Amino acid sequence: MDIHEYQAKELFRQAGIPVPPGEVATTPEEAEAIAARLGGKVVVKAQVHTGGRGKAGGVKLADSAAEAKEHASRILGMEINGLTVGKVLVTPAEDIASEAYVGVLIDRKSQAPIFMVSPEGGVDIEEVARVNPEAIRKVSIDPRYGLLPHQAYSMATFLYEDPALVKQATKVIGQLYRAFSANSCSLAEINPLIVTPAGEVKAIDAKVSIDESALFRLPEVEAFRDLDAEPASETKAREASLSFVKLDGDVGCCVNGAGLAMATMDLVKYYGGEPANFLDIGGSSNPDKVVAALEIITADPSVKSILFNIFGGITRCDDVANGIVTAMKRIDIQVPIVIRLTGTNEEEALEILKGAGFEAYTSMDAVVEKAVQLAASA
Amino acid sequence: MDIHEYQAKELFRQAGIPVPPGEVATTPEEAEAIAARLGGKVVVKAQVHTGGRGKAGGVKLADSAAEAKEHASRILGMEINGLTVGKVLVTPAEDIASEAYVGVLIDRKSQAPIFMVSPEGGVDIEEVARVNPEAIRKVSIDPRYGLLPHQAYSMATFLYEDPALVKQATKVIGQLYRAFSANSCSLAEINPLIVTPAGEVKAIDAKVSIDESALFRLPEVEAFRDLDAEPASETKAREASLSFVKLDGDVGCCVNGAGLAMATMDLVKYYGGEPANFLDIGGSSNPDKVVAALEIITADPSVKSILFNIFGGITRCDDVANGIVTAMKRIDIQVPIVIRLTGTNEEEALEILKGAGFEAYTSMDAVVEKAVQLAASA
Amino acid sequence: MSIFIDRQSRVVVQGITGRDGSFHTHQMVEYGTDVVAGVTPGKGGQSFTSSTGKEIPIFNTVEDAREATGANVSVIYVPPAFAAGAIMEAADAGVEFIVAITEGIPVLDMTRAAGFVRDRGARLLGPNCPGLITPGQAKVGIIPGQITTPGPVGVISRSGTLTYEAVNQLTQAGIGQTTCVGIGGDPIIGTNFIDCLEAFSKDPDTKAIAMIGEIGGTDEQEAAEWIRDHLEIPVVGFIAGQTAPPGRQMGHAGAIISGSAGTAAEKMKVFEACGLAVAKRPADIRVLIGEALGL
Amino acid sequence: MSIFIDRQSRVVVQGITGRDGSFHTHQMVEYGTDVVAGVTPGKGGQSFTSSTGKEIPIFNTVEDAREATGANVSVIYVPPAFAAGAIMEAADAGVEFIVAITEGIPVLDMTRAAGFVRDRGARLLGPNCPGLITPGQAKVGIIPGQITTPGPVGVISRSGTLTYEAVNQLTQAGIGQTTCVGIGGDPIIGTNFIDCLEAFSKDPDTKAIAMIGEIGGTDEQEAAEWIRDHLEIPVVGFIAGQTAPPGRQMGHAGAIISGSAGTAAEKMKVFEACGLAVAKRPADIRVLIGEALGL
Repeated sequence: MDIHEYQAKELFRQAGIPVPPGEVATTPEEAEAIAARLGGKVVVKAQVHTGGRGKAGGVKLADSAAEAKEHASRILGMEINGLTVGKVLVTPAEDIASEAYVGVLIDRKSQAPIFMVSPEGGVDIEEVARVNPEAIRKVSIDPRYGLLPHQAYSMATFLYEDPALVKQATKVIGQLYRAFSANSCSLAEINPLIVTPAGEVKAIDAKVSIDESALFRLPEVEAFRDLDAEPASETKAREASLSFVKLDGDVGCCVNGAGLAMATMDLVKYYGGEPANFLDIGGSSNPDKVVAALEIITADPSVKSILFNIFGGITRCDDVANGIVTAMKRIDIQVPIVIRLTGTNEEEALEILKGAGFEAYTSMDAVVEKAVQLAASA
Repeated sequence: MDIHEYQAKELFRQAGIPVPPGEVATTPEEAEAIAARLGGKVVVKAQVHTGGRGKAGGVKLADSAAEAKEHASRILGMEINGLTVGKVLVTPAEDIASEAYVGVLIDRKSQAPIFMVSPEGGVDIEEVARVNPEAIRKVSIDPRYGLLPHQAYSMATFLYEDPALVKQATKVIGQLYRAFSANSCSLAEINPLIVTPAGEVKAIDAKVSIDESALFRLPEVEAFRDLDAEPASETKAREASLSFVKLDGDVGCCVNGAGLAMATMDLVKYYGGEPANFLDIGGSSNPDKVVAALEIITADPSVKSILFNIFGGITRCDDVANGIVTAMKRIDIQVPIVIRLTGTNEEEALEILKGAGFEAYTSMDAVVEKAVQLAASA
Repeated sequence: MSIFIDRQSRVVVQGITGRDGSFHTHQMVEYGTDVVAGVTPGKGGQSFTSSTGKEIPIFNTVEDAREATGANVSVIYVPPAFAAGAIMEAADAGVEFIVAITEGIPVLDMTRAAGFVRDRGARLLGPNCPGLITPGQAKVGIIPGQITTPGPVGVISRSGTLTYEAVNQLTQAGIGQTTCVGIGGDPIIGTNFIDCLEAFSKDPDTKAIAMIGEIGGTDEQEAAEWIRDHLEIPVVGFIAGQTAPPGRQMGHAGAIISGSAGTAAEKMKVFEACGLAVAKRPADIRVLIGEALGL
Repeated sequence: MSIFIDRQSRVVVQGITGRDGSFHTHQMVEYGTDVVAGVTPGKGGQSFTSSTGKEIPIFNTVEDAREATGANVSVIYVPPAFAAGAIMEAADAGVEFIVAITEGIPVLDMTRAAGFVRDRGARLLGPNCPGLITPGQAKVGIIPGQITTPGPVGVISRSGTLTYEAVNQLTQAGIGQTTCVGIGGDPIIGTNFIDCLEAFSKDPDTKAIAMIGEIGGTDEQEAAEWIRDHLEIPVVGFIAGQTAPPGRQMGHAGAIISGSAGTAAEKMKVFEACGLAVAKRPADIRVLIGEALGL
């Protein structure tokens, strides 16, 4: 789960990292009032779960409260990478002597947290990795021991020469690791970590992703979830324990299993169509889930046809068939549905569907091809 | 550092372990008032840093507040294993269905914390280990992982069969480990861990020793130190960064290095004397330490002679010699002093001592033999 | 022959009395797997009656189960909050092969548990995996037995139902399997593609391998390079998620394209460069495997 | 010959600019030890001028020091709060032999650091130890060089000045040493008696061993049993603390009699039962060693 910059900064503050003050506004007037309270120059920053805010015009410097209001009125409601800006962070503009990068994430290969630090901050770190890989130092953390003092110190010496800055950075690195562990992050990043002309090290941007699987024991972090920042369909899917991702096509897909769901989307494309979504109804056989899935898919006006691809293992095909029949009674579905069911209790399922007037397939290729045709001819 | 039962219970409470309420009294009247507040039967327990309180009459059951006062008046001021009782804990008397033992300590061999649990609690665990070793289960904790859930559970199943009790005990074991780690204990022990007739698991006695070396970062635990519970000489020694232990003999010993200090004590005994103390002035050459050491030794009226045994390595002999000369000017020493100095700057030291009228030795055996003779003939 | 499990495997089920654990214990026993013990804290001393009438003793701890029954394989169906602990318990009790079915184990828990299993010299499969099956001998996990049949193909996959799809197509085409292994869809897993490839390379009965990957991470690329450098039998590769958008998690916690790495196109490119036959859709897998085997 | 260090040892001093670190660096260099680097965070790039005029480069980290100088032995003089971290830093940098002089390191810190050093395959001596000296070749730590002389006796001790006393008496009696090792007085130490005995058993120049123990723990008993079962050369044993009361810590954190174990009488009894010559006072050590060597 991605959280906003202002929320990430709150976690960093709790861990002791020096973060400039700042408040969130949802209206230009609030932004003006915050800027007035802070005094001096401020930065107005769009709070959206995507990178490239600066390039998109979502980050603006304001000399006065009035200018902050003006910027906020332009940024609020702006679309950045398909996401609408609903909040801005208003924070003092800092004078910057130098910018560094400090991040920690879970590394799949070493199966451990790994730090990446670079004296070249304030820019895209993947770009630095490509152009100037020696400017990045990676340090793997043994989860049995956690971050060791000499590792933090050694990374700090890679960022700075001045012992006073090294000392501050050592501390920040330790605090960042604490924030990362305490909040079960998959990523925690400060970019840039700045040095002010007065020699103070500060985190002026913050990016944090939380491991979804750990949220059950982090209620205060779960509360950071911004329902306005995601499509309503995804909120509904999560509440129904479905994995759902909205895509741009017109063939609605309802599949059990993430790998099969991706392969089904790919097959839609293979047969010349475009999938409208990724949807995994999971391993359970609960008919309510099928109903919720159909409600979510049919709420998307671009969907022209719907396909079910169910390989019954734990999931029982007859349960899914019952779910489809139930859903058809509850909701008024305007688009054609084609169904492929195979595996556990396949016979019973086909019987149920036949009784309700559905045509059912047993081959994945056949059902996908049919759904693509139906969408194309709609 | 040993702490009192009531202090250990405070640490246990902080970790969430179910511990009955209770307060400390230093007068019989306070004990009466606490017993009245608690209501019902209470136990009055001597707070001293030694075992065997029960056998010595330091733990008494009282049916009423008046009886609690009576017991407190007898226990306060009592001597147990040479220590004077200055405080009593007044705590409700619990009905006991069964008693178990749960302890964790640092094991030198595995270089790790080790748990010991036994369903036979309320008695000396060393005695259980001797008589019925199968009644004790030992579980080593890998410090890289800490106590693992299955370890706590498995120990709890060794104590109880009833799943409800196992559940409570699993929790207590986890909490005990947390208290042990958070407070850098060398030992944390619940004996007995009782089950009440209502099926509640509770810690009704608590014993905790803290690693002295970790106290610098545990100010709230350091504050538990009870200066009244140790001889004034030991408090003074600690403040002067000396290692000092009061013994019963008459030959005062001032030595650099713990091993040499013990060997010197042993040699006093070998030559027919009795050492008055263990005293290690440590590796530093600070003359003030020598002065403090002499003040502590001479404050003991049983001391009949004093010997110095210094092997100069880091410690410079001339510094020690200067310390002795300085001390002689500041304090009026009534007993004879014999000195052995060898090693770094030995020549200069002997010169200094000769100038101040001291006889100095270079052999350890000679100086000890002389000190024993002087004490015997005093 | 086979890899990891066979009819000699003695299986203990952690979480045997739970909904999933009991359902799949019935299935495993029906298939012929030698399930020798179950573990549910607090239910030690009871027993579990399988649909075949077999009585399986239940223990409080894996240690008790292993001591009493000599179990050497464990399969874990306990809820996510306790699953990492269950993995460490199994390794600590001396179980050699641990199959973790549970989905949704916190990643930081897994960094510790995976290291713990390594420290103890055991092997972990999963978590968030369907387990594995050696057709005709034993199945440990949740793969439906009826879609498999004994034969010469090793199957390795990060996915569940997609594996069933591919295996089912193989079986229907008359091509059997030595062992089918689901390695799991999480970012941190105990046994990866290369571990399985190495094991298959030592199994003389495995004549070809189907390797089914997904977007996210670079395990498939490394596996392809390992195949190029070490493996002599043919491998057919497939990657799910060719149409997945970057930065979005596609169901599996590990199925997410971060930065420039981990796209399906990238993985398929490396497959080709390393000499694998690349399947464009699931149905191609059985075709390419058939060609590789000269059928 | 010798154990652990010799004239080839390349030593890095952690905490070289501190009071103790600088004093003993002068001493080590004067003795002839090849001190190749110092480490003090924040002082990287500076250098340390020894009393002999040798310039020793200072680095911010052990890793930097090892890379630049090939140091393979480290000696640690940093304060207790940072010492466990310094030990792990040295092991992480690939230093093979780490000598921790610092006294007063928290025990829980040491449980982690000792395990870390083992995980990395390095050897730790100490903490709270005087280090070691191979007379005529090198000294690492704080043992005064002038009281030692080359010869056939290996010395192992939990103590500092008591070791000096014994070694000095040997030297004055004309009996030299291969290596004198102070293993330290803490409850948790990296190298114990048996480790040293094993090393001495492989050193053909060591013809007899003096083993100087203390009250507390059971290391001496286990060492005596090891000697009985494995060692062919004679060993003289001494235990300090025959008059120590139970339950009181005698200076060293490890010198405390808990329960019935760890008394001097108990240790001396086991020494005798295992065939060691038992010295009743320090002066007996040189006498018994002389007898053992047939002098």
